[in-house]
Amino acid sequence: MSEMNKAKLSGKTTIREIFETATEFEKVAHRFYTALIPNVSKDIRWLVEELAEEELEHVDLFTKLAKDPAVEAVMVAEIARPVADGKFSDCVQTPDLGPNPDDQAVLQYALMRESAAMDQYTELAESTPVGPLKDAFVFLANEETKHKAELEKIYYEVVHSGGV
Amino acid sequence: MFNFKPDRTQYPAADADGKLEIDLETGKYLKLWQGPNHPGITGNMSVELTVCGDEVVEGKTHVGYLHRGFEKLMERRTFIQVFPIVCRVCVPEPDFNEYCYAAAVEDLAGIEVPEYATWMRTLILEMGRFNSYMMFLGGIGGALGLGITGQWMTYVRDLMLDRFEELTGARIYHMFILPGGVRGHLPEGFEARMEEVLSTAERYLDDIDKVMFSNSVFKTRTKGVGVIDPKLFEPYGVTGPNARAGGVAKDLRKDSPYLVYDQLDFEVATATDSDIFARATVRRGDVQTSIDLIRQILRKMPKDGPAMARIPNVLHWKIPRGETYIKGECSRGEYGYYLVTDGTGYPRRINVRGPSYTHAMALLEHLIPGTNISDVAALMVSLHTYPPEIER
Amino acid sequence: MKDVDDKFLKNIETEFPLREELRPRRVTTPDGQEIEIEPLKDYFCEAAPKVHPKAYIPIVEDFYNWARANSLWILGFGTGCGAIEMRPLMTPRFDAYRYGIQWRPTPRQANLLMISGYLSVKTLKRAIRAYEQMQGPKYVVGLGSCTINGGMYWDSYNTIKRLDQYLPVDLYIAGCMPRPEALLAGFMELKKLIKAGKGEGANKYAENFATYKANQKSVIKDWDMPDYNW
Amino acid sequence: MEMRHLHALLKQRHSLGQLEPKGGKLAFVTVPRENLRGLLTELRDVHGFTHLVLLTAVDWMEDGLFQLTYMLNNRGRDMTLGIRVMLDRQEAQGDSIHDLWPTAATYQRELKEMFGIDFPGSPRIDEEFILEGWTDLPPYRRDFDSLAYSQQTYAERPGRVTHDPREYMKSKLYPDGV
Amino acid sequence: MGLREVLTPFTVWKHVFDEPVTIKNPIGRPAADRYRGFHQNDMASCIGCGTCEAICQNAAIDMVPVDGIETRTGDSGLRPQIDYGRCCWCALCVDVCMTGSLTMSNEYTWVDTDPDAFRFVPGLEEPWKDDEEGYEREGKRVLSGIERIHMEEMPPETRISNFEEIVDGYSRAEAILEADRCVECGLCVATCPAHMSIPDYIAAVRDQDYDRGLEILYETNPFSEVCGRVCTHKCETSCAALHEGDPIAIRWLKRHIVDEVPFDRRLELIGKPAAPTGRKVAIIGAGPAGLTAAFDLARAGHGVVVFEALSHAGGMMRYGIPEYRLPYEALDRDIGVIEAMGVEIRTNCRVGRDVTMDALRRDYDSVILAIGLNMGRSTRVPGTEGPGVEKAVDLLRRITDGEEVPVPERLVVIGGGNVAMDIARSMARLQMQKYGRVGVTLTALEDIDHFLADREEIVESREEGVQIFDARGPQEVVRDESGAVTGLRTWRVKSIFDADGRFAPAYDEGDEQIHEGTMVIEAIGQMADTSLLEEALTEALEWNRGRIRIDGAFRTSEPWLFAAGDAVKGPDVINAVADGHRVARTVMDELAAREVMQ
Repeated sequence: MSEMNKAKLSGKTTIREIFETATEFEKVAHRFYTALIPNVSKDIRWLVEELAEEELEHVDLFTKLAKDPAVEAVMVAEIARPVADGKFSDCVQTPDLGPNPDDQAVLQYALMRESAAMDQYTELAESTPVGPLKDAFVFLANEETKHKAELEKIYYEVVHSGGV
Repeated sequence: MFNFKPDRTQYPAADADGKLEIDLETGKYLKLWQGPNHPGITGNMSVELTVCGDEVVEGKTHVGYLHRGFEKLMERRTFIQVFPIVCRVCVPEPDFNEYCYAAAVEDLAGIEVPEYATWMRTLILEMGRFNSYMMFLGGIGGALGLGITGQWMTYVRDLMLDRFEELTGARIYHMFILPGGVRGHLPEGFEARMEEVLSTAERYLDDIDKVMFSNSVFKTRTKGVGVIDPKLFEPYGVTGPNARAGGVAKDLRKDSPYLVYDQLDFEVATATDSDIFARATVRRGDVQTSIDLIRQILRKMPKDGPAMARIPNVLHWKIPRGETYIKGECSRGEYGYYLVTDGTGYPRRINVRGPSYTHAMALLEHLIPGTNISDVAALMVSLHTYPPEIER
Repeated sequence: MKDVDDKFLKNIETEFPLREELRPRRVTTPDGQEIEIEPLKDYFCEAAPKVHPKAYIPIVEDFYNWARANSLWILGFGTGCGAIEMRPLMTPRFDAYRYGIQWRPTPRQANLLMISGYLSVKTLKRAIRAYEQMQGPKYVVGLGSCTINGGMYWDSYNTIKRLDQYLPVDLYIAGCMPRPEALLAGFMELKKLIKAGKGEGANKYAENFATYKANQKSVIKDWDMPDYNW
Repeated sequence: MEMRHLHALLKQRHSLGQLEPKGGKLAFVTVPRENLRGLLTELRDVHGFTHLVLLTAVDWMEDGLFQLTYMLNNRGRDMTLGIRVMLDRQEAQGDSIHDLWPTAATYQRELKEMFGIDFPGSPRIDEEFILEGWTDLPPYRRDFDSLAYSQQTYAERPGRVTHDPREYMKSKLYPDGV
Repeated sequence: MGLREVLTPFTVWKHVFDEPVTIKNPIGRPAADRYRGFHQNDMASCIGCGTCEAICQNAAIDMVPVDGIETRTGDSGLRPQIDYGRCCWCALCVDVCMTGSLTMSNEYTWVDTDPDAFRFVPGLEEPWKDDEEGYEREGKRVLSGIERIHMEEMPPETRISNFEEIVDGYSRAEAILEADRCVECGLCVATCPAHMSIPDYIAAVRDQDYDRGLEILYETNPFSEVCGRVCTHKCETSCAALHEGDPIAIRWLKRHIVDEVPFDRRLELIGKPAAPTGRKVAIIGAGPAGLTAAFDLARAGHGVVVFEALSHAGGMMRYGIPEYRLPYEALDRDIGVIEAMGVEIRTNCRVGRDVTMDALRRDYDSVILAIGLNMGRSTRVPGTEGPGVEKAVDLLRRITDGEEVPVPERLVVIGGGNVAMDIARSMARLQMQKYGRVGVTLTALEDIDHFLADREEIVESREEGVQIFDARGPQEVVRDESGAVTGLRTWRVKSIFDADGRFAPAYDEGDEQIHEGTMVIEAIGQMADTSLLEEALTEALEWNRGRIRIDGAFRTSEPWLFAAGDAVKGPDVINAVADGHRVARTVMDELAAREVMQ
């Protein structure tokens, strides 16, 4: 997520708008991974496919929430269980994906994206006064953190697998 | 060589293979079976009596009612699996089997038993001997119609069984002495509870002296009855109290000390008359010895220490080829296990040498002719035989 | 299946002939008469046991059962090792007499046969005789593992494995051997059974007499007694 | 030492085999059948071995032999001597010593019944002793299989099933063996 | 007869006033604390090993399945059922119980009219289930050995300066004693990936019948000499003996058998392969999976050619495992037996370079892919690019090949698995030879309890002077201005797994450390080099999360291609051996099926 994205979000005034924008970001990510699929070797295609799939799930979730009248309640309930980031940073790199990236590179890239998104939502939340908007950012930061944690698990399995 | 044949001048002569020419159809003689239906301590064996009036002309012993084929079963079991079944060989005094078997296995396998275990074994054996004598003293009175001795002695024996129970975990078949050592240590406060039993026993024995040994009826019925000529002891393999009643002061605890008997002070009881009364008095003396020994052992035995030696994994314990004979002085005489191994995980042969084998068969058959029917039971009891160890 | 060396196989007919005194023969009585006797038939009744019918009026039967339950007279026949735990019951410490239980020296006076553990074939023969001589209604109690499924003599060539094949067993008491207290508990249970009219062992024996006899004869090779001795 | 001394003394006369001591007070020795009687008599009458502890047999089926063990004991000196006599297992026959020790008759009756070893002349040798109505092989012989006989003759209570842990785990975890 | 004798007996009438000794209510009188009453079994700690059944001389115990108890590693799922028509209450089953789960209550009353009722599974519903009193054995079990027989090893100060084998191996006497401890329950067989007949070959050691032992080994494992040294011995984690004492040293006993049989005798015992079938199979990769498959196939008479890219056969067994753990001669002997079956091993022949997959497909009836995981993973933290950072597998390979490798005075290893230990200890030896002292630091993400390395590897590493820093997350390889490596910066890992045991690391940024060293060796994981498949085949094959998809019988989606070993499963020699057998069996079945079709 770039500074530009951040600027886009900080201008929003309703929860619905925030979710719609966030949905847009997820859609962009989904398109990115989908485009990457044919570029990677077949043996690691499952990984990119999974990433695309998960972005799509976020799209669905956010779209649904944006329409949900009880969105605030849902969010409050969700953020009552804050997700802590473990800062598993050895894999949060920004590798040059190049034309034919390997599995580790893809994972690290994805982790970087999630990590950056998480950071930005967190920052936005901190700079927003208490209220539904802040809750929305905290919620989003939470979601990205969860997502990152899932990726970390895959990363450990893939990269540290042979560590016998 | 010896003249062991009883006086048969008044009765028909026996032919070459020992059969009497008695024609039951003359009406002069009657065949009478004593046992096996018999609840007394002579147990499940029978004597086929031929009587003329109330006098017994001939007695043939019949055993095998309790035959379970132990010596065969032991060959089918591994060395540890034999351990639970040996005690069943002799019901009233099972511990001797456990000791002899364990010692035989240890001898052939070259296992050194910890000191604590040898003391414990001695204790168990003396407790077992005490119980066995309780059965005898109760039985000998019972056989002569003196019911109270049986009542008292069974009660005292039961108190001792309580001690057995708390020490070994069982009343009758203790299964406590196993190859390599014993299964446990003395429970807390055991000595005091044992002392209580022993002093109770002494009190009751005192009464037994009054009610039985000083009883003129008992004396009359037993003195001079069932006399075994000491000359017969060797040829008939008479050992233990039966021999001691005839003045032969032999006791393996003294003559061939095993376990810790060489560290204990005791005298063996003897008598000279070799009749039923003498045999009863010897046992009366022996009970006192046992009581003293139990006290001594509890005083002298180490307070703690390992109960078991390190033994090979019992599931596939093989013992090199060899043979040995382990003996000890049980309440009835020399008890021994003859163990032959052949290098496999199973005994090649185990032979149990129980004193009843010699006492209750050939010897009894020799003693019976000429006695009164009513004395046969007392005679059998006085030899103190346990049928299960005859036929095993 | 095991191999059998024929050399040692004995023919039952020739090797175990009926004992001389049991054979039919002519004898001279003490008063000089010559008579034919056939001991197995003359001394015993050939009639097979019969089922003992219940009393016509239930309350009478209940009364009978109550009476039966309260006079268990045990035949003093120690058939195996468990007999040693019966002695304490006969003496004051456990005192079974207070429960109406006592020991009798002859089968004619007893109605309860305790099979105290394993039964060698040789003793089985005597136990059957003793049981059949007892007066009905009579009961059998099996002590310990051996009567249930062979116990520790499960591979012995000389002991039976299941008592219920040879005698009608009313009750089993587990243990090796059962303690006097367990025996007493067993007696109390037996009393309950009898009171409830369920102590039907003797009738079962009568009903299935042929089966019991066949089982008995399959292990007692030298059968030299009448089929039913009462 | 004493045992060795005794062995040296008797060795030539009775063609004794090697002495096999077990500790100081027990030893075993083998003697040919024809020398047995002489040896036993001398041990009893001269050397104080007056106590016949036991007489039994060991079946060495693989070698075609029965071993008779006569355990003699000198009670005064606490010495026990196990005398072994090897008999041919076929038509096994021993020599009765019931006239030396009357009690031996009982042992010999048992050996006849349980091993099928005959002792001609021994009292009541052919009478049934422990068994009654026995029709099979003498049960203490090694070729008699107690369990098989028991299963053939007596009915076990049915309904018991057991599982071998190893095979059971295989059937549960890797049924096709891989 | 005096008057006295007549009167004395009457004096005992004084007892008429005594308190009666009768017990008021004897029924149910509590038995002594140690009384051996009815059985109890702690279902949770029982492992169903059946030792109780084995020792019962009355055949009173059956092992039966019980509802709610699952069969799993180290637990057969069976539980003892006791027949009180057989039991004699000797409690040998209690004494021999491997876990101490079987005990006895002091309950003794059980009366029933039904003789079939006296059977029960203790620990289910019996009324005395929770009774505290009753017989328990004193202390630990004494009927089978508790402690493992000590294995002699070279002391650290001797072994650190060379690559000689550390472990001495058991002497015959020691092996017999150790083998004696085994109770032959067979729980280990299911755990062993190759399902070796462990109790049987341990019995062979006990009987000193090494020929039989070797034959048993070769039924399931042609790499017994290798496995006898370096197997991860998962079997020992399911050994019944470990519940009260040490597990049986299964691995060392296996090694002992092979040690006792001379090589020529081994060849004799294995015998000759079956008559040639005329079928040919190509195997790619001469590692444990490939060679095991080769052995099985060759023994069955098939022509087998193994293609190996490196100069020697053995794969990771040779290039991954250092000599001090597995001497090359030992490996050579195992491979020698396989070659004696007629297997042709073409070394220095890389598929994709020297021969194409297409050619193999054309020239052989089947092709087995057993390429293993031979490429090291990198953490790719900043600074890992460039000189001074090495991958463990590459270094180990070079050491094995006898190449000169850079040996700095201080170095840092990243990783907590066996490979990390191997490289750390190998480099320590080289440092010792070069500088006379060891300067190896080992860091790993996992805390020491979660290290994937074998316990003894960790212990021995420490003995040899390797400094282990556990729970350190690498952040950066620190380099000076010239770009030369000066160390590794790490953060402390607060926790690495969540409650479910899944990876969920948490770092403590405040706890930063720089581990000095002029070289960083990464030993975090390996991956397969599947480039030999080339694009078309890669596209044609089905994949499963980065690995070639295989079915239960090791078939890939291409009918002529099979895959086995670390590349498709994981991750040690014994698993690879197991895979080798299985894939060989599939290939043989397929070949036979094709035979029938034609």
